[in-house]
Amino acid sequence: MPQAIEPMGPASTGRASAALLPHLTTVPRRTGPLPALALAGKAFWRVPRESHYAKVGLVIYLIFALTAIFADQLVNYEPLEILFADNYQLRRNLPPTADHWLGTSYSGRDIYSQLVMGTRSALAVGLTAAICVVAIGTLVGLIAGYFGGWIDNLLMRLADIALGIPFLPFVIVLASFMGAAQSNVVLGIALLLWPNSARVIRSQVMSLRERAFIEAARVTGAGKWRILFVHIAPNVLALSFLYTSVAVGWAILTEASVSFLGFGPSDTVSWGYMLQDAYASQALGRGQYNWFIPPGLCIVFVVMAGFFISRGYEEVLFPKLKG
Amino acid sequence: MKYVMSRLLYAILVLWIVGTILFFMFRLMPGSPLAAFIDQTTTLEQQQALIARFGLDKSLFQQYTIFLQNALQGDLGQSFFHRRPVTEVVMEALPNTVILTLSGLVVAYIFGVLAGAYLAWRRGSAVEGIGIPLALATRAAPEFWLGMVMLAFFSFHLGWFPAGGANSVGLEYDNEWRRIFTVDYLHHLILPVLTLAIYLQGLPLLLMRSNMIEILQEEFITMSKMKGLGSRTIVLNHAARNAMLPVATAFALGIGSAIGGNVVVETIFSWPGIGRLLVNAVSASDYPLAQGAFMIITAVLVAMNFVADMTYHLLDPRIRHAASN
Amino acid sequence: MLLSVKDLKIQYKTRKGIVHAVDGISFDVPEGKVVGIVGESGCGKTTAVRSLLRVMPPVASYAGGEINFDGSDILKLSEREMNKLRWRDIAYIPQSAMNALDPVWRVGDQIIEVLTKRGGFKKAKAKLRAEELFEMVGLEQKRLRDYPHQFSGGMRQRASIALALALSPRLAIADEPVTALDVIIQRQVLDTFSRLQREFGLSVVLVTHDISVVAYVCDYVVVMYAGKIVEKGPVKDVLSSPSHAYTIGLYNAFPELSADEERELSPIEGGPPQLLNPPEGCRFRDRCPFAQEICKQEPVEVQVGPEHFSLCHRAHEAAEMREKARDPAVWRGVVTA
Amino acid sequence: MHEEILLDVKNLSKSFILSRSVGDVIHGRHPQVDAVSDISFTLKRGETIGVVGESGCGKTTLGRMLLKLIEPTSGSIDFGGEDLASLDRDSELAFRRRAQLVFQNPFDALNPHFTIRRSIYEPLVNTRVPENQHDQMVADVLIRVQMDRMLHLLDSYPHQLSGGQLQRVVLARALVLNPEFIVADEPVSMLDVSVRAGILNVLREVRDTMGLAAVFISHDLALVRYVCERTITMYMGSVVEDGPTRDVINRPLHPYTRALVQAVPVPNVAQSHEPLALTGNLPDARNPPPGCRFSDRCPLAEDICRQSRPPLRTAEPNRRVACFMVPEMVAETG
Repeated sequence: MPQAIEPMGPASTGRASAALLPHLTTVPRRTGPLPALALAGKAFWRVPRESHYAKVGLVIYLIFALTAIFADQLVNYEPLEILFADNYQLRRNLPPTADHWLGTSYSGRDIYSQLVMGTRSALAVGLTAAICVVAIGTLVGLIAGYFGGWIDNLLMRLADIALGIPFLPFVIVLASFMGAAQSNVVLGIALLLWPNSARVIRSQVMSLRERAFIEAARVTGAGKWRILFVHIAPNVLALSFLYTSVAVGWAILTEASVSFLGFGPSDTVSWGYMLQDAYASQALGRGQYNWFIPPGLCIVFVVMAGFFISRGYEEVLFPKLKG
Repeated sequence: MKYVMSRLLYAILVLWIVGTILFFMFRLMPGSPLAAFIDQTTTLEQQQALIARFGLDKSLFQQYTIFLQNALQGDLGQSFFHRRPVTEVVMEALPNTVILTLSGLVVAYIFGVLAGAYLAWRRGSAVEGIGIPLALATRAAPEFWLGMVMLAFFSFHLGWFPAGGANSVGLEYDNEWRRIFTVDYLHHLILPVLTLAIYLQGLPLLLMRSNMIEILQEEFITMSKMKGLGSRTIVLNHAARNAMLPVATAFALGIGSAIGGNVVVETIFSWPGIGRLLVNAVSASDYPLAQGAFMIITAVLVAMNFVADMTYHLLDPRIRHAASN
Repeated sequence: MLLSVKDLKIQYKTRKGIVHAVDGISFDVPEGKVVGIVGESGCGKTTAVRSLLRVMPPVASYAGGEINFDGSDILKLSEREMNKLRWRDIAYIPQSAMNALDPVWRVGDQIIEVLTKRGGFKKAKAKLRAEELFEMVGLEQKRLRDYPHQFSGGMRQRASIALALALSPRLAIADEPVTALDVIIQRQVLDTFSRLQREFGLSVVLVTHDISVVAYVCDYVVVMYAGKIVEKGPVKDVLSSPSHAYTIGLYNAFPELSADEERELSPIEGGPPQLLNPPEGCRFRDRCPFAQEICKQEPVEVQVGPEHFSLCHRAHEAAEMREKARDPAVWRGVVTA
Repeated sequence: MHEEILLDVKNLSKSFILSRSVGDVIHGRHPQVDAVSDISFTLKRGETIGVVGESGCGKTTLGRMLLKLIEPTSGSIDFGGEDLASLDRDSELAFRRRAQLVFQNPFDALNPHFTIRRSIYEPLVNTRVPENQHDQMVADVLIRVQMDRMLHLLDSYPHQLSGGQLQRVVLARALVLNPEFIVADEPVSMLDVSVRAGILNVLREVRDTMGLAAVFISHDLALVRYVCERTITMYMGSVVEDGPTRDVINRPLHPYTRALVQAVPVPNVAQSHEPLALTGNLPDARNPPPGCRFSDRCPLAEDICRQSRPPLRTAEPNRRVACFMVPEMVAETG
């Protein structure tokens, strides 16, 4: 505790404050937005300890991420390679065996290898699309919410238009005309799915803007941009993270649907492609559960993991919204 | 009132802009729309005739004005594939989609609201521990995969339901309504509706639950307990009524997005709806039909977004008064 | 004696452990009298009064003591029997009626609901009674059709009073009913409330943090600090001769309009102890300028006047404490933490 | 005691335009609320003025306009010789160093992501005060707000502090730039009574040691009496009385101020209980009564009160009042 300081009086502040100085100069002054990011970082790790949802979600993500990274080592066969038995017969529709853990498809391809490679394309599409969507959404939300007026009006009308376009049909048309490539799916998602996160972030920014500490920043001379990026943006960080983990799920679902409808790329293996292949080759009729159940389950787990993470972080970071 | 007018204006504006985007998208996209019909065999004259017939020789702007005039009178051009007016083809498919979507949504929302309220009331119990992950799982499952599993199990494996289509082959009906109100149609409808319902019930369930939980912690609920009101009265007359507002809005939004979204369900069950029509039209590059189907889906989506806006605005007295005075 | 609370204990289960929000309080509410409960945030006054209706959040639980209402201990009643009492005998007036009224119901309907569902009124008779209640509290009848958000602050509090008096209860519990109101509206609502209180011989437990409101409306006052009652008695005695260091401190910290001489206010330094594991002995000890060794032991209630009690080891030296406490320097430097 | 005028407010008004309902459109009405209408007063260097009134009377809007946080609809504010409306970027920064705001809600006035230390340094960073002076200025202000014994709090976050401690930090942040003028908007209304006195004493201390001019906004007359030498009472956007605090409280001239003083309860049992000398409740701000805005509730209202608005005129040496009926009053109460 600081040593006894004489009672307060105008003349004595000089001496008294001199005694105080060491306490101030020793500690480095952090004035940029970094501390807010550091705080966000701390929160990121603290949450899993407190919420089961977040823990489970992150574990599932980890498993799939590792599978995607080491896919090449994990596969038994080349996913698209057409395999023949010793007697030059096509290995068609084999049930799960030691060679083919999940059996083979109608066109004699190893289902397990396709499943593993599918992880890579799913996460690739999922993450890139999610990051695009949330980046646009956060930016639009920040600008519309903070500046208001005609900018807000314009951006929100743009959001109305994007919400007015039926999502899946648009992606289908996009894919069919611009060529069946995953990048088109990501483009479709980025173009149409940003309004949801934009609106939520905009309303949070508008409520933040009314907060007293923002007015305090203004009255203490902070410029418009400093207030936006140092005071408002860090507070919005948590919310855009929640949206990213959910957006990954939506992107994967969309990619699967597009591939299923036959507008996905035929050169890269994806879970949607596998399901489309199964459906087209009457796998349902033949009851080949080993062919069309696993890819579906993988999609469910990855997307659910995203929902779990967002729910877990929401419960800890926004307690009053305890859903 | 002013709010209603301005939102209506915006809705029409959005519809017009989306129509325009759509129009140019179909024309400016790489890959000529007529590619599917022009191959080595067709002679030059035939090509000219085809282009002229579909008005592709006029300037882009002229095509656009014609398109607008026709659209306003409900004429969306000729379908390449069906050789019939697009509107006619689309109108045949629309009832199937509407019935499928509405029945799916109604089943989903009734189940979702009841289950959500129940989970909110049994907060912190074991039921919740299973309920929420299950609800999240249904939202995480792709619709078409759910359809595949249902088809494989109930139709092929157990044979309880037909494997697709809306009516058994060979049955004749003299008019549209007779076709729909038959047991056979219903028998075809069950699996697709069930699939749609399983997929769609996640949203109302989670929404109702979180609303109920939030409202059950409100001061006026504690006040109701102090008034000695029974828990049934409190839950139904007070908590549920407040919690229903966002759910009603979600229902309207649900209709809009479902009509656009159940393209996959219609495809998997080969249900002759507008979604499947669009997919087939796009893969067959029959772009007038694709464009027409797309426009109808968009119109319904924009209309439903407007309706959702209105339901929230009219149902909640706080907002109704704020906007009008 | 209409209500007599004996050694009531209430605790909250929190993640960090058990919080003893109310730790053995006893006070009485004579028939037709207004008893004010004064205390600062976190002293347990709201928990205490809400427990009288046995409506508590799931994490809260009774940990001892009795609440004798009209002779019988309501803690021993079954839920059904207790529910009979609610609103028919004991009613509640909230601090801010804005969130105490259902936002999507008309205010009139909420009164009629209580009348029909709990008071056995028929629909038509209930409507008449609602109009009569609004008349009584000074609100126009046409207001019955409006929604809560269309009421101003003062009108909402009047509507809450009307709601509370619907079934002519014998005891009304008011939790800071006028705190959120402006001075003039506060005075008008208080006047209406005390007129009706006298007219119906209503017993009232009034929770507030403002001792001038206590002086204006109450017959008795109970001063709460950190879950305990530190002083209680008739208002004129407690205000004229406060006998607990905290009450004295509260009085000196209170800016007064009518004080003629230039008296400097003296704050009570530090803050109330956390109630997770409260310090043993007198809980005001660390902030009290008159604390001595003896204060480390659990204080016992000392009678300092007819119906006037203080939970202070030095209650008998109250006069001397009051004199010393007038000098602000006494209060400065007490807390070093 | 103070001579040079620091703040000169001339005919200041602020009205907020409301969204027009269809009814308004039909009748050609442009509904607006005159939050502040035609207020003029001067404030000398080192003088503390209390602004008292019920919620909705415009006192907060007035406070925000004095600090250039809200643009007035008409009228001008002259601060230290410069018209606030015409400040360019640099002179506005200089103005920020000279005028600061103390907030009402300490729990909301500090950025939850900033440590206490960083919040106090923020004004120095924003107004580009040379870095080498920062530590000295912060040390001085910590002494001034008596936080010298709370240094352990500097590195904690706002949610770890009590209301009283937070309000001291808010005060420190407002005073760290050694301003000449502060607006305190209900600085203690969110605090417990026992803690309020601490903040009020710091405000009085700072008023005397720093020669600070201050506008102290409150709905509680007792607080204003304790801190301010001079008091203005406001009703529905305009000033109804202005004078030395002691006189305004002991001998209020305007009927509204009389009702305000009479309505305040005091902590002694023998206080009077006779009903207030005014009727009805606050009219709707969207269409105030014509003429004097208090006319529909005033016990002394005559026809003239209902037709024209009473000007704020000097009824006694440095006491102004906006009421036609006042001269009879002065004679009557002597």
